[in-house]
Amino acid sequence: MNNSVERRSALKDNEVAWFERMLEIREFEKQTNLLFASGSIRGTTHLCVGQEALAVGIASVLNKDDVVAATYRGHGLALALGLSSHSALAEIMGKATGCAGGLGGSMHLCDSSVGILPTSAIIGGGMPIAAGAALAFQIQKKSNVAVAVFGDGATNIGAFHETLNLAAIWKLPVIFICDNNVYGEYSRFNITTPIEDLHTRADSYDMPNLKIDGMDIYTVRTALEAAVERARTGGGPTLIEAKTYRFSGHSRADTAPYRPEGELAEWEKRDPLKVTQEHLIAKGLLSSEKIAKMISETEEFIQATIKKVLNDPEPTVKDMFKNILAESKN
Amino acid sequence: MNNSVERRSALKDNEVAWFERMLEIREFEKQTNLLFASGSIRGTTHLCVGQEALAVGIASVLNKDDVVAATYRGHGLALALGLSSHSALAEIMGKATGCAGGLGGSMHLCDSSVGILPTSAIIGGGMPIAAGAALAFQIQKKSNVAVAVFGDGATNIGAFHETLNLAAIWKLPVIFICDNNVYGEYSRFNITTPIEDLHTRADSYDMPNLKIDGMDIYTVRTALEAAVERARTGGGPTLIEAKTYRFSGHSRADTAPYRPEGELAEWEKRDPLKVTQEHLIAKGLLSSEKIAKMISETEEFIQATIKKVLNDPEPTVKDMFKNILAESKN
Amino acid sequence: MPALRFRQAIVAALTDEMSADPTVITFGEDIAAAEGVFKATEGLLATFGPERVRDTPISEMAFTGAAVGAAMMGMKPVVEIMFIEFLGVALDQLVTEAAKMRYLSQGQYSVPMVVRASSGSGLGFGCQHSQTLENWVAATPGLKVVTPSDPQSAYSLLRASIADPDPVVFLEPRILYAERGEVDFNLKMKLGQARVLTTGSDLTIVALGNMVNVSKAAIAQSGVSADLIDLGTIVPWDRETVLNSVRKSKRLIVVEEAPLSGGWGSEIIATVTRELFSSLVSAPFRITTPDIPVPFNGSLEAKFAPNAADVCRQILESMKNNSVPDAWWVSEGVAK
Amino acid sequence: MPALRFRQAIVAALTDEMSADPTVITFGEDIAAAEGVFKATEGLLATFGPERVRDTPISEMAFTGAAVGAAMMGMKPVVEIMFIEFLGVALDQLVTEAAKMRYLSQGQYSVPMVVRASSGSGLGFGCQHSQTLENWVAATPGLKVVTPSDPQSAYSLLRASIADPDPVVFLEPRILYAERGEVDFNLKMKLGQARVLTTGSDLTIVALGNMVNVSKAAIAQSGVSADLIDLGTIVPWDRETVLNSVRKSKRLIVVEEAPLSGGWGSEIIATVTRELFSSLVSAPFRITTPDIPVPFNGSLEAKFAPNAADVCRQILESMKNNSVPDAWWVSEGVAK
Ligand SMILES: Cc1ncc(C[n+]2csc(CCOP(=O)(O)OP(=O)(O)O)c2C)c(N)n1
Ligand SMILES: Cc1ncc(C[n+]2csc(CCOP(=O)(O)OP(=O)(O)O)c2C)c(N)n1
Ligand SMILES: [Mg+2]
Ligand SMILES: [Mg+2]
Repeated sequence: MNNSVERRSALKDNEVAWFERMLEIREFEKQTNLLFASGSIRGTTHLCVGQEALAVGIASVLNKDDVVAATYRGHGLALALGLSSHSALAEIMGKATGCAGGLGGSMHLCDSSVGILPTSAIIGGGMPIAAGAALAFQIQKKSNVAVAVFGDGATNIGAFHETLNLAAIWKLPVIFICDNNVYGEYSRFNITTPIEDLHTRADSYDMPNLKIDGMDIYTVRTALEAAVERARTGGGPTLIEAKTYRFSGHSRADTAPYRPEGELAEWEKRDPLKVTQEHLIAKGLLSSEKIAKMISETEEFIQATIKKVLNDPEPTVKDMFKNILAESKN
Repeated sequence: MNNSVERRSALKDNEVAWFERMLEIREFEKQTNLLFASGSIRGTTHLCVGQEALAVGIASVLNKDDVVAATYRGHGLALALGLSSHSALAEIMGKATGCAGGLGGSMHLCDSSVGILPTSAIIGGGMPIAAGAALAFQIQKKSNVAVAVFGDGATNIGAFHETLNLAAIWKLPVIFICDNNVYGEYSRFNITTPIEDLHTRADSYDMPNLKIDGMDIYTVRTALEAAVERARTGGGPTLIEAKTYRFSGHSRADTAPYRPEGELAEWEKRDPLKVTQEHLIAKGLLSSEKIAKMISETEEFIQATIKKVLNDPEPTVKDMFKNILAESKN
Repeated sequence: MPALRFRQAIVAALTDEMSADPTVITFGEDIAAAEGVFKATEGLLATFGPERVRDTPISEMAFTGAAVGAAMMGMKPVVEIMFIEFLGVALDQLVTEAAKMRYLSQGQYSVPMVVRASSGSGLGFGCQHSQTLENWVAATPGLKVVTPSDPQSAYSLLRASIADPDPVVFLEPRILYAERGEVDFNLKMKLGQARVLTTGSDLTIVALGNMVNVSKAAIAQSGVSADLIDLGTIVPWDRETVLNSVRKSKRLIVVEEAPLSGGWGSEIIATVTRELFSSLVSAPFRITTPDIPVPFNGSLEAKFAPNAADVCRQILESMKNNSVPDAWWVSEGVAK
Repeated sequence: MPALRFRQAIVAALTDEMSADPTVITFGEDIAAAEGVFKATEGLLATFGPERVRDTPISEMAFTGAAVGAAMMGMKPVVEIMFIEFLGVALDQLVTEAAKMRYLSQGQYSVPMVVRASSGSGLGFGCQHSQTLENWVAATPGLKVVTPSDPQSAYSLLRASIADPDPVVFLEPRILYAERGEVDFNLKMKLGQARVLTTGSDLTIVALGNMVNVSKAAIAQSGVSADLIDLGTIVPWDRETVLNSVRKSKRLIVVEEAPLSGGWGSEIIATVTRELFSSLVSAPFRITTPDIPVPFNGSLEAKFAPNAADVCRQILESMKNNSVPDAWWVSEGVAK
């Protein structure tokens, strides 16, 4: 059993592991940002700081044979679903040891062993693909589900509309999760979208829909469990709008100067790590000492990972000619 | 003042003229069908029999400087808006005297003098274009409106969703009219669409919307007048769903064998010509004698038109190289 | 061997692949209950049932993308895009998603899907329903692009396309749907392998789809001794067969239903020129459509795509003095 | 003359056209308040206000189509498609609507719009954000396709594109946005007119976009005497300038950032071969990218698009014995 599968099953009913994974994602993104700033990562990055509860919540509910179609803002989901920090960072740094051999980059993480479909850098690109995976499950009479995760801005693309309609009419086992982190690039979602609650758009397809607090992993799990149960038992798709917040800028060096003053601070009060931590402490599952230790272990772990990745080999010129068609496999 | 403009203004507040135009459309479509069957029309045709009240209702409310983006099923709307039967039929028969010089065909009618944008043969193709025309009017501070007319099936295409959202967020003076004639090609709309009342999809964009009886020109006019008034005065777009019925098959030789028995007969009871006729008789504006005379005059007129078109010249080989770019104008 | 219509050969290929392989499914607009606007899916719903044969909403992006996702999960979806123009609302899923999946997953996922689309002029459908548009997909590493020219190749190449482990765009010249031809159900064809339909010494003609039939007639009319190569697959095209033929004939004409500017034929010309420049006795050239939208009018549309008479004229003129003849619109003085 | 960055030249062209003509408007994703992800619309909102400079939802089909409609009603919209790949969700409006409007209305309507889109590799954006994709639009009668290579041509060609009465696709090599160059605001350039950047006797090199800069460096390195032609406009491309140059030099290389199979360069080769076959001393050929998706890794991406060293090698090899050199992936034995 490979590393990703183990990492995935580690989340099974293990609340402390959820918190641990969220810590890992937080630290991963923090270091990714620094590596980008220092020029060690080229291209672009899209961080998910503030959105960790949703990522881990999803991963903790789904089975490893379920699949997820996510986006360029996919580091957190990929780590949550099981991809190792090493494999993810190596990909982001263009190393041969990355999940796509260093040929994909930050926007394209993938791991078939835990159902991470190659994340798409095209808005709306992953939604029909998730529906298609669900179609396969339906025909194959499997109880697997497919999940599409996308942003608030993505609810304005044609593929969103077409896919929800198709999924509804075919009652596909797919769950649409709109990670409404308030911004699409540099635009607050209300600049581009005339309604406040995006989940209501599912009414256009007679599809069950709801909004949830995406900062609280327990809420995420409850909502998702219900949707997954419905999907697995032939009840068709659901649209869940998770209200989250993008603590960082959109990508690269964006510092989000367009944010109204105080907005970030307001949301930081509900930082998903804080929220989870409070739950766990209240439940007696964690102490502040334990947490401090976990944090420093995570920091060390990510530092060690970075070190390893920096020493990893680059793909060779030959590698970039592989895996284009079946014939070019090796 | 050209023929189309006159034909358009003839509808102004003239209820008898509405009926007359509906008769003309009905006969035009009937003869088009026969000409197609006999091999005199090549390619394809999409008839609008049963949908005349909506076409003439729209034309009677809009000004000639308003514009309409319609579809391949556009004969009726084009005639209603002012295009002459001669120009339309000539186009459908590929004659040089057609509105597009015989180079467009049945699916592509056009007349800028009365705001008929080239009708699109792509589902959803005309909607963003109508929004764009409305954007121009808004910026130009004109009180003109743009209208997009499309079918029930077209509400499942991405362009529908994107355009309604854009129009709503920019408060564009555009009216979206869904001519729900129950079928998209050979599929009843409920096969492809999980909701019954398509107009409610506008709720996704916080856009005013309503359904109307599309078989009654008076109802059509009332609804449209309100929407047009809202658009002209800065109130933004509206989605109107007009419930109509496609009395003929989808196109060409389709006889609509997929229709449930009795469905057509049920709808024929509300044939828009019958409905209008009853109104007019009740109002004392028409008698059955007058109607019989109008019918036979219309038949004669269309026959004369056919005769004329048959003798019209074909476009020359040189003609097909014109009007591709501005440089190829003549 | 039965004589089937082209559309029936499509049906037969789908039927045989679906019978042989339960993972083959098909969907598209009105392809199930109504059996397709071109009747190219006739009987499939009755034979294979509503789970595997489905009508879709008018949502090309969604259902093309659904094919991508289903293919990644082990199915072999065949989707029908009624007219290739409709890929204009769905191209993203094909070029930017399907074609990249194997690469982006480094072989973890593959996308064994087929997009069937009708293409080309000749039926009076006007300029939004008559284009060929191979250029939308032809420069896409990761995609294959196939066009049959008769019922036999429709049958054999569609089977090969469905069996192929990568995404294939299968373009059906809609003018051929009603044409008949004998079909040997045991004849296998490989993607990327051209067919040499006639052999001769003086000239190589490379064609695709209905232009194969036009070229065949033109060769017969002209009396020249020519290799007629039916490319069958545009991407990847059969360089060996074409180069071998031109090595022998030393002359090349590509007959192509695509605009003069930007069509796929220039790819053949550029490659042959590169490889065989010094052995060519005259300039290889293309016979194409003019750079105009497809006209509706019947006589004009008949002139639009290369026809046998004009191809014959150009063959004879080019053979006479090893020169490149003018396109008809130049020789007739109607355009530059 | 001021030295501007490429992106600033875009801003200047937009500013000058918008100042001169109140019908010019611009919209796209984050182009107004945020001034564009590439800062190519900097200051426009402040100068021209929210009526003429607008942020759009993520709805490329709707806003590209809105440009078509607005253009038909007398405006001159310039829309920004952030990455050319996103045309994959909107191509219909450009190829099947905008390009056909003049024809379908027989001149009653025209569509004076510009689609600006960033294009090309080199910035580490991965295979869905690094393609050139001219082939999506290049075979479309009714469209013009333009690509500048430096701040001057960005300025002058964008102004010409906005002023043009027909729809223009204006592709901006995104690797150039930060590059600087002098800009003469009075220099007018015409669409369809190439620039001869260096003149020489031995060879003609035709290039586009950033490949112009690569070719310039390669020519310098190689020491050959070459005409370097910056095509500027791909559709319609300047046949006269290219043919005149090759008439003189008798040798042609096209340097192209597009896949070997199906790129626009084969069009140039096919036409030159057709017209000048007997005066060529060696086979005209293309230097292109390999037929693979754009790789993310930095060293691999640097090898992906033609670079000066390899173009120089190919120039020298081809001059030495009038033959066609192998592509680097063949000569290095990594692929066929
Ligand atoms: C079709 C398409 N259009 C535009 C873009 C550019 N783009 C990348 S991310 C983004 C914003 C997306 O916002 P949202 O859906 O809210 O997701 P988030 O980034 O907040 O996770 C845009 C416009 C794209 N990638 N694809
Ligand atoms: C993008 C696209 N997909 C498919 C088609 C083929 N097609 C033409 S008409 C039609 C049915 C449209 O139904 P509806 O919108 O209800 O309009 P109606 O024909 O009933 O007026 C379809 C699927 C098309 N023209 N464009
Ligand atoms: Mg967002
Ligand atoms: Mg309908």
